[in-house]
Amino acid sequence: MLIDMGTTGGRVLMALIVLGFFVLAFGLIPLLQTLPPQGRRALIAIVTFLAGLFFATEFFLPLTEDDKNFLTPGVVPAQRVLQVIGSLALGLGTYGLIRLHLRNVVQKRGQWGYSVVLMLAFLTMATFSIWNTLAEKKLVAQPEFQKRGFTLLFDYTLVQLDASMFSIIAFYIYSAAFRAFRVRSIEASILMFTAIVVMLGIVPLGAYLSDHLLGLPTQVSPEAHPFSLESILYSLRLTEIASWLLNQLNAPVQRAIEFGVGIGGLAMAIRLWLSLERGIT
Amino acid sequence: MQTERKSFWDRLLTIDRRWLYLALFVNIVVFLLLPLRLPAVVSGPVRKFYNAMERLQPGDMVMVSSNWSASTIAENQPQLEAVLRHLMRKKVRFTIMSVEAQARDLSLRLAQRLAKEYGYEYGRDWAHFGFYTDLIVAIKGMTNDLHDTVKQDVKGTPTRELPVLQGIQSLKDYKMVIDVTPSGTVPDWISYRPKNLIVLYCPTSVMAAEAYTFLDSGQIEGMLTGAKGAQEYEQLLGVVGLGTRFINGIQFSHVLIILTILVGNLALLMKRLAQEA
Amino acid sequence: MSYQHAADNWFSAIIIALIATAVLLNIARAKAGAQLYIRRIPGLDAIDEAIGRSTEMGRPVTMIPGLTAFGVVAVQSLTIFKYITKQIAKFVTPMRLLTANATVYAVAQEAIQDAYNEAGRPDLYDPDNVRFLSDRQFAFASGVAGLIQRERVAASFMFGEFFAESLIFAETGNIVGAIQIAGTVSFTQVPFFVAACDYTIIGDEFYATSAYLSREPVLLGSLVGQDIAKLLFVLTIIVGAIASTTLGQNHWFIKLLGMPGGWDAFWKAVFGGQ
Amino acid sequence: MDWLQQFLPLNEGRLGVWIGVVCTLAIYSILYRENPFYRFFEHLYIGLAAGYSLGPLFADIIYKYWVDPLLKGEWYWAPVVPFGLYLYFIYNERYGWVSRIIIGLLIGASAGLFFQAFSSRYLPQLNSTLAKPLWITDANPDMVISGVINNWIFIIFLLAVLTYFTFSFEHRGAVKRVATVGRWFLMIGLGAMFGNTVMARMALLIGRIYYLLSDWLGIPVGGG
Repeated sequence: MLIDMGTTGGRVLMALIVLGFFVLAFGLIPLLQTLPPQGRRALIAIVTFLAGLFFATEFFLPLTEDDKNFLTPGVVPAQRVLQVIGSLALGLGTYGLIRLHLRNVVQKRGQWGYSVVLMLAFLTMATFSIWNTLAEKKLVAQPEFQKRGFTLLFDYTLVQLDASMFSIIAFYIYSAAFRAFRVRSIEASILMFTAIVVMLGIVPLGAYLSDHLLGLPTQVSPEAHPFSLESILYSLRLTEIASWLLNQLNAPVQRAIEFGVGIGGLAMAIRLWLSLERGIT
Repeated sequence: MQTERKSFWDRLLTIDRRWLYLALFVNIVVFLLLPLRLPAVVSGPVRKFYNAMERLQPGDMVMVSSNWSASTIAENQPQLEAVLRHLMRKKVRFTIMSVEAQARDLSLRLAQRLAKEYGYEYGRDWAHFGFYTDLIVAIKGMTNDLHDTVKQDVKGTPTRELPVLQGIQSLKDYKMVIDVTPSGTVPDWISYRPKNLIVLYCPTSVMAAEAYTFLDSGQIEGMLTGAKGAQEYEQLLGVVGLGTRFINGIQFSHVLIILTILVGNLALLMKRLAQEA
Repeated sequence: MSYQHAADNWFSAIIIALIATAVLLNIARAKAGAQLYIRRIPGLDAIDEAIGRSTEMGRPVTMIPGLTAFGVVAVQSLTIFKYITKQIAKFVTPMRLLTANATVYAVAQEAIQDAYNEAGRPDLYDPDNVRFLSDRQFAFASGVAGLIQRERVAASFMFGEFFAESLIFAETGNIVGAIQIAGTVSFTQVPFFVAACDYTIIGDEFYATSAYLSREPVLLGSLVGQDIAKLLFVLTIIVGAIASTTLGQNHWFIKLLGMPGGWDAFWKAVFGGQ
Repeated sequence: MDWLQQFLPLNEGRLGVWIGVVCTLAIYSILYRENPFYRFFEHLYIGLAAGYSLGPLFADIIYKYWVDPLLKGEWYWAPVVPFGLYLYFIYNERYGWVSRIIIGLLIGASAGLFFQAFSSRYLPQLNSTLAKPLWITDANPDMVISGVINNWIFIIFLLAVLTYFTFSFEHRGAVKRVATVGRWFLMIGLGAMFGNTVMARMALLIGRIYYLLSDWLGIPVGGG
């Protein structure tokens, strides 16, 4: 079934096959273009339905022998196809970004100087990054300057910029906390009281305050009665209140939200699978 | 007198935000430099995490799913470092995979640095499976056939030739997966993993509150919450890592935030009282 | 603890089938013209109140879908903004719709124009009022903050998906004393909106708001179906809790309700197993 | 004088740290106000991030799953990339709809996979909720009173918040009160999220300041 890549004939045949599929894919487009709008929507709906049908059936079919049914062997090849298409989709974001900034440069729109900076950074880093990953697989040589260049661009520049960019939010939270977080209703006060207890209770300071400021017992003997004074006082420690709040009050609330998200997700999955969702497909 | 008092609260309320930024910056620098060491109170989820890791036997196989980029390095790196130290200390075999581009190189470099310390050899004791765009289908593929799904490791060596994967056919032969992540990847591990694969979770603190429902149902068996969780875990391991170095900055910035919220509300209250008077 | 296949516990297939039928049935009913009831959530009263107060001040109103990429949530955000635009058109209150996504920007232009036409005031529609500021998170946030402060906005409506920049909108709105209503499915940002805004529409309520306003059959049918599923969960929890108290936690009936391997335990217990 | 030797960017390691510091301060300059220094480094960041992702994307996926198999003679993988490239017609006016075929494929697959997620993620949570006995009986001998109280609280909180998220019937009388209390309980969950989110954001800033103090200025930091 495989083509013997050892012989030149084999390699030529493979090149022709790959070229053939490119010609087929792009040659098909004018043919598809003749489809009327309903035909196009129908084609998209069919492709969407079949992709979903494969995984849904594989999940719902009864199993023959150990954890398998006749569709299960298809999961690994399907995984490979979806990984490749997924990576092309990720590349789409980059393609859109570069296309936008290239247009800025060409049409000299706005502050296109910065777009030049972006393009240069993109081209340099793309070369070094692809070179680096290929060199790891020993497909290309990795000279010393490439290794040092990649370290310079990745460890010393991209990583630092990325970390700095997201650390700014701490400043915004702080200034917003001063001006915007008002105790304006029962809800906001419950939220803020809980937040303060959690913020103090989950850090070592919570234990320190409970010992020295409130003078509460640091531990309770195992056989003490649950309602004895000692265990009640112990449960008033900031750390205990915070952990009880997180495990006993927060958990059911998050679970109720999960059920809402889960049921909503199932309804959404069905609508998307059957192309019922208006405005998207 | 009347206008004088009101203007003080008004001035306070309309203070230039850049003074606030400076106050936060100085507060963190001061408390980072303070040689104050408050012992951590090890929380339940961290204790469960540690116990689950202690139950691992030498030679067990663990998957480390490292999905954090440099944007959350301060929370996820201390966690990954503590986890890898514990795995290497217990002579456990592990493989790493990433569904975030940057995470691939960050986790690879961190693991290589720690491997030298513990005499771990790439290929024999640990390996890195590289980057995947779609986590769900990657898990499903690896659960059915690891070698055919992964094909080759980061260095291009076919997985069948890696000594570390001796006797491993699929994810079902793994004992545990540890998800170190800033995003919602753990629900995918919970949903698509093989039946008996234990899930341990190292989220950034933002994602922690939502996971308490999974802790209650036992779908995850332990959790380290951000750098604070790493600090508690480092204390259990007897290691001074980044978590321990950051904790003073974290807890005293909490104090500053709480005081700020109280002052903000007090200023508004005083201003309203002054207007009514 | 997890399912590789439905065969691990056929109960899961039964529950999925029940919910799927509830959703699809109600969508079919709605499409066939049945008037499905969705209650008017309190958030809508908060929106109307904010619109009322903003018109007295005569200052502009901002509508922010944020960084929401074009998709289901963005379409529903625009439905809510269309409603608001129709209301403020009566009082000739100026509006600004600020987005960080090019596709949403294009679709928003049409939506706002439709809104003004439906309100009978096509003359009020000004294309410059719908703006695409930037596709970068913090550049967009500072652009919005600048506009809110310069034009001393009277009311600010934030609907869609939000990330860490939500705080900048809320804080600037507070500085100029704007009335702020937010609605988002991104739960991590809800706490900040609750603390900083006058009213916050949370999670599933967002979908209920747009369904109530648009009366769109698929949305209405889906929401009614989801409600049935939630009531199904509530019943299962109540019956299950009583059963686990009387029959014991590891009784096969408890295992059947959702635990992998539960179906085999049920089969073995009831039919003695093959 | 030798600490100056160590401090200045003379060897590659120190140069790297200095570049990191310049990047950090450039980004922080926006806190004072928007300026060209910040804008330069922001565009540098976006370009580098976009460029970097092509490495792992190409080598770990496209090479491994498409190019390498073709080089080994597995010709049947050939059509994946040609048809996958339909995605890139999305910006084209005339042929834009063609990209939605492949987007439909991705959406369909994720919808088909959701059934397993629903069973594995949500049903075990349902099961763990109902396996919470509400009073001590001989069927559950090892139950303790505190466990029973916590179970009652758990189920009341869960049902109240679930009631809040129902929309297809009017909330009147008892249901209205339950839903209102449900929204208050929701605030407790949100408060827990709020506290944790603040901690997360502070930690990111602390990481940066630690880098400036320890890596750059060489000051021993934290941990006592």
